[in-house]
Amino acid sequence: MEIPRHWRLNQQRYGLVGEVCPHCDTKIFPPRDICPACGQDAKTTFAFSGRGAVFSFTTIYEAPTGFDETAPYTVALVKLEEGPLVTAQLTDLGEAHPEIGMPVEMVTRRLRSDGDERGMLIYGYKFRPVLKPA
Amino acid sequence: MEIPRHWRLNQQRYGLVGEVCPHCDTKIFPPRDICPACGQDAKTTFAFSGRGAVFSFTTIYEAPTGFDETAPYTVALVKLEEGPLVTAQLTDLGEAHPEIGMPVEMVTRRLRSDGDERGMLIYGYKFRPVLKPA
Amino acid sequence: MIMTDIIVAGIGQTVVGEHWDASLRTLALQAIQAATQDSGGLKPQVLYVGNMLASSLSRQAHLGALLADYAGLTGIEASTVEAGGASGGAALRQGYLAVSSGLADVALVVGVEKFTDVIGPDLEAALASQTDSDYESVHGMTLTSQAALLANRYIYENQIPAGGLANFPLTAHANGVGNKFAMYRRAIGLDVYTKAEPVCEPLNIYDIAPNADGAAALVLTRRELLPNGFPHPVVRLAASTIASDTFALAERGDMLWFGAAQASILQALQKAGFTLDQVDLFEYYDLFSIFAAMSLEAAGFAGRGKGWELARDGAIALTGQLPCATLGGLKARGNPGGATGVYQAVEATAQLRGQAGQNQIEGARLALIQCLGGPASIAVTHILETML
Amino acid sequence: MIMTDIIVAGIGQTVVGEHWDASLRTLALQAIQAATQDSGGLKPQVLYVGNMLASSLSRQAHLGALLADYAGLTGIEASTVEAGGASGGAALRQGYLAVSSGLADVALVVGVEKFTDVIGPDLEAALASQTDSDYESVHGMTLTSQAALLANRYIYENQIPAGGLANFPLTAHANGVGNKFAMYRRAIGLDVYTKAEPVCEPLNIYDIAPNADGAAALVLTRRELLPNGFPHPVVRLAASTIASDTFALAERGDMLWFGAAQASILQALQKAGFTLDQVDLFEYYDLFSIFAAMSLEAAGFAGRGKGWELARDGAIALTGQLPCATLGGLKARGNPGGATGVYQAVEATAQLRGQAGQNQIEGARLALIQCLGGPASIAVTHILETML
Ligand SMILES: [Zn+2]
Ligand SMILES: [Zn+2]
Repeated sequence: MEIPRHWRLNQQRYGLVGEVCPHCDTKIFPPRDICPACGQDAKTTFAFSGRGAVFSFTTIYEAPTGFDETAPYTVALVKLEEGPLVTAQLTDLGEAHPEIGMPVEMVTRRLRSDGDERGMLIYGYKFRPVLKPA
Repeated sequence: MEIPRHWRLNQQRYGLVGEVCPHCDTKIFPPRDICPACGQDAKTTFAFSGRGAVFSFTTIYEAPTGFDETAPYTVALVKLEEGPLVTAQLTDLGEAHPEIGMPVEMVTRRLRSDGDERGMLIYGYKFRPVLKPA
Repeated sequence: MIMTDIIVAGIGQTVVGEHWDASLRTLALQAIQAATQDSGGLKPQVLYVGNMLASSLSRQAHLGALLADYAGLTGIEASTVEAGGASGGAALRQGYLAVSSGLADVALVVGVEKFTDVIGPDLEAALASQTDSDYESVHGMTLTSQAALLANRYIYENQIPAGGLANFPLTAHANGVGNKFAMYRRAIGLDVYTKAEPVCEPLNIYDIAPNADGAAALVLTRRELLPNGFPHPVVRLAASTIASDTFALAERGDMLWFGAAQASILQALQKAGFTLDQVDLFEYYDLFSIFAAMSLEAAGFAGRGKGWELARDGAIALTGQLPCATLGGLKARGNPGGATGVYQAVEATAQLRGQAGQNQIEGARLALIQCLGGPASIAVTHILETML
Repeated sequence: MIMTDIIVAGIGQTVVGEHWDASLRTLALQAIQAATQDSGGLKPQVLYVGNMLASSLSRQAHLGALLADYAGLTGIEASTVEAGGASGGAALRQGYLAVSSGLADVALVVGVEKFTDVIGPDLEAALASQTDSDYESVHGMTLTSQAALLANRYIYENQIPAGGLANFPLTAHANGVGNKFAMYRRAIGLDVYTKAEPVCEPLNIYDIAPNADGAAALVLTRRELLPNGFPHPVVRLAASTIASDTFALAERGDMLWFGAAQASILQALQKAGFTLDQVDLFEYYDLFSIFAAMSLEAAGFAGRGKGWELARDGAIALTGQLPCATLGGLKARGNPGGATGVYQAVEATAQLRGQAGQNQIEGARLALIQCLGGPASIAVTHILETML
């Protein structure tokens, strides 16, 4: 049973909510209450746009428990428009082959499927290729 | 998957096989290759009789994973005839209430039931009250 | 080879409890910030984390680097120290060594445990990892049931009357009232204890300290490095020792004797040049009432089989000859797992500084603290002393 | 404040491999017995265990007390040190502090990992506990995929040709042939590397060191305490450092730079008073080929983005300017998890004593060893030196 933990992290996971430093305006994700740039308190919440570009990526075939049923899947570091890098899966790739620099946007998907007694499903952010206007 | 580990411990678990120190004749369980009494090498195997008496006992209601389906169960320290104390469950108690000093003997039973993906059943020694001759 | 005194320059702690809304890193950060501020802003070069179960309960290992980073200390030396329930004490020991050796000037020690991310059988299984997986936990044995085995035999051999251990939890709960960081702040009466159902016979719910989340932190330095105008009475670590016993309970030659607890206290007293009668308070490891009784005996405060009499006779109360669990102990402050040894040091420092509020032991100058791993398979002892 | 040299008085190790028939405690005991015998029978007062995963993989925590007991050392001080893959190096660091401080005369450091009790997804999950559980592993990230992310970006930014990292594993496998404790003792050709299927693109199976069981042990003491007639050339620990970087890979300001690896080496060289060009061999942490390349850059042996050229040009071979992974490294000796840092120290000591057999680096006097936790979130560096 890990329900409290995931409840605690819901805001970040659903909305990509981090912080902005009131002292130096650095955008922070994940939230950590201390600005990594200037070392001062930074507790002002900040909602990221969810737009960014692939900084690096790879595909996982040998997955950990809770992810083995969905392997293979592609993970990436995504450079957000506002500055920070975020670790997440790429999704909805279809025929697209991921590339460094590919524009992506945030969507909410199921993160892992705990098939054991924990039972719980966890949802959170993934990134998909930016859809071209029709 | 923990199969190798349990395969490795089968001899001790099925037959209560320990060691005897060739230097000071101390009977050793579990086997440890170094005599705890005299500090010298002790690799001669020794099969215990399996007879002993309850040294202390208690009953567990809040059990760990793998044991929760069989709770409550009674665990004990059993003083073997040959000297060592052994940690094990008491079984086949029927109407008997365990007591310090109660004579017991070894039997082989299922130790834990892993209901998860590990799947494997582990058997080993437990102790039951010495049956009175009819 | 130590040329100077090792000072507890800063202390910090969170309330012990069910912190559903705070993660392990958040709790640790709160304690670290409090301790750093309390020290007058000393800058640590090394971080030792005392933690027991995060890799099992929170799927999180490698806490040294994680907490250094989240505390805004990225770059410093960091590692995790584990010794079962004595992890916090063992981390403090490493901090003491680092500063004693001269290889670090300021060490940060943080104990943290996050129990409430997991409940039920998975928690019991994680806790049982302190026992022998091949010969104890594979039989369904838990640490609580080991304590019950000890208590059952202790009562049998020493002919302890029913309720003979009651005053351990009663004293702890009475002391918890005055500790704003304690999990339980209500005194309980003997009737409550007596009516409680057995949980793991002969232990009832009041003989077992409650697992709970918490973090505590210490800043250590050498005396000459204390900042100018350091605002507190100066408390030094006069001794730091660890001793071990057989790992499995069944392998003890003498089951009812905590040999590691005895050895670590004898060594600590000898190194610091003190005797037992100089000790003003004793923070023992009352994870179970029986552990408290046996720890009093191992330390030499009571004869074999007589530790429970110190509780019965009121000697361990705040007003007694040997105040114990002065801010609630594990029973009322709560058991924050691998953070416990750090909490004990925080509490002893508060006593020796005269900052213990309504629980203050008048004129306390020497505190003995001890935490245990497994069924006292490891004992970590520290002596703290107010410097004049 | 150190008044004397800290000596590696005894070394011991088991073969790295799939020890189906040996438990964690048995492996540790073998290494401890070998190291103690090699030291001429020195009696340790303290045991530090470097281990990463036993509480997850073997349901066994509290290894300090367990291994002290099983090694016939019941009673001594014992604790476990964890820093992810750098656990062994961090345990060595604690041994160094204990003996340096004068609070212990003889320290025993044992690294042990037992991977093969668990296989498949559960092992991947345990390994992923070195990454951030809230922001990395919850997304299915693993340490291997982090290395792949680094390699992908490294190749992109530095325009590395296909197979540009091949000579890291090829050198390691060539060196494994002469190490009787290595997991793999067969050289491989470039064609084998080139034909291998990608495992986690751009990494193929030869870019990833194999997880395997193993234990290694060291006996440390101060020089004046070496037994009369000590039979080996005397090797000292000239420096011991740990540095940290951001925990999560995503939070690095400069993703392609191992800042902790750089800092710990700079500090070690400075403390010991050496320069890079005096280093005779470098045991880097080649858990992945990309880690080896980036470690060479962080240390300053190669410019940024140029570490792979040292492999391409043969500089890291036994006969090269800077022999690396001289007894096979993690790739061919195998990756015994939290034991790795201790294996590195054992191997460096063998080299500096002239006991490395067909892999001996002629006239080696100074060895640099480094292990990493997570994606170099922690780096532990030691310098070992032959004393004349
Ligand atoms: Zn800022
Ligand atoms: Zn013997």
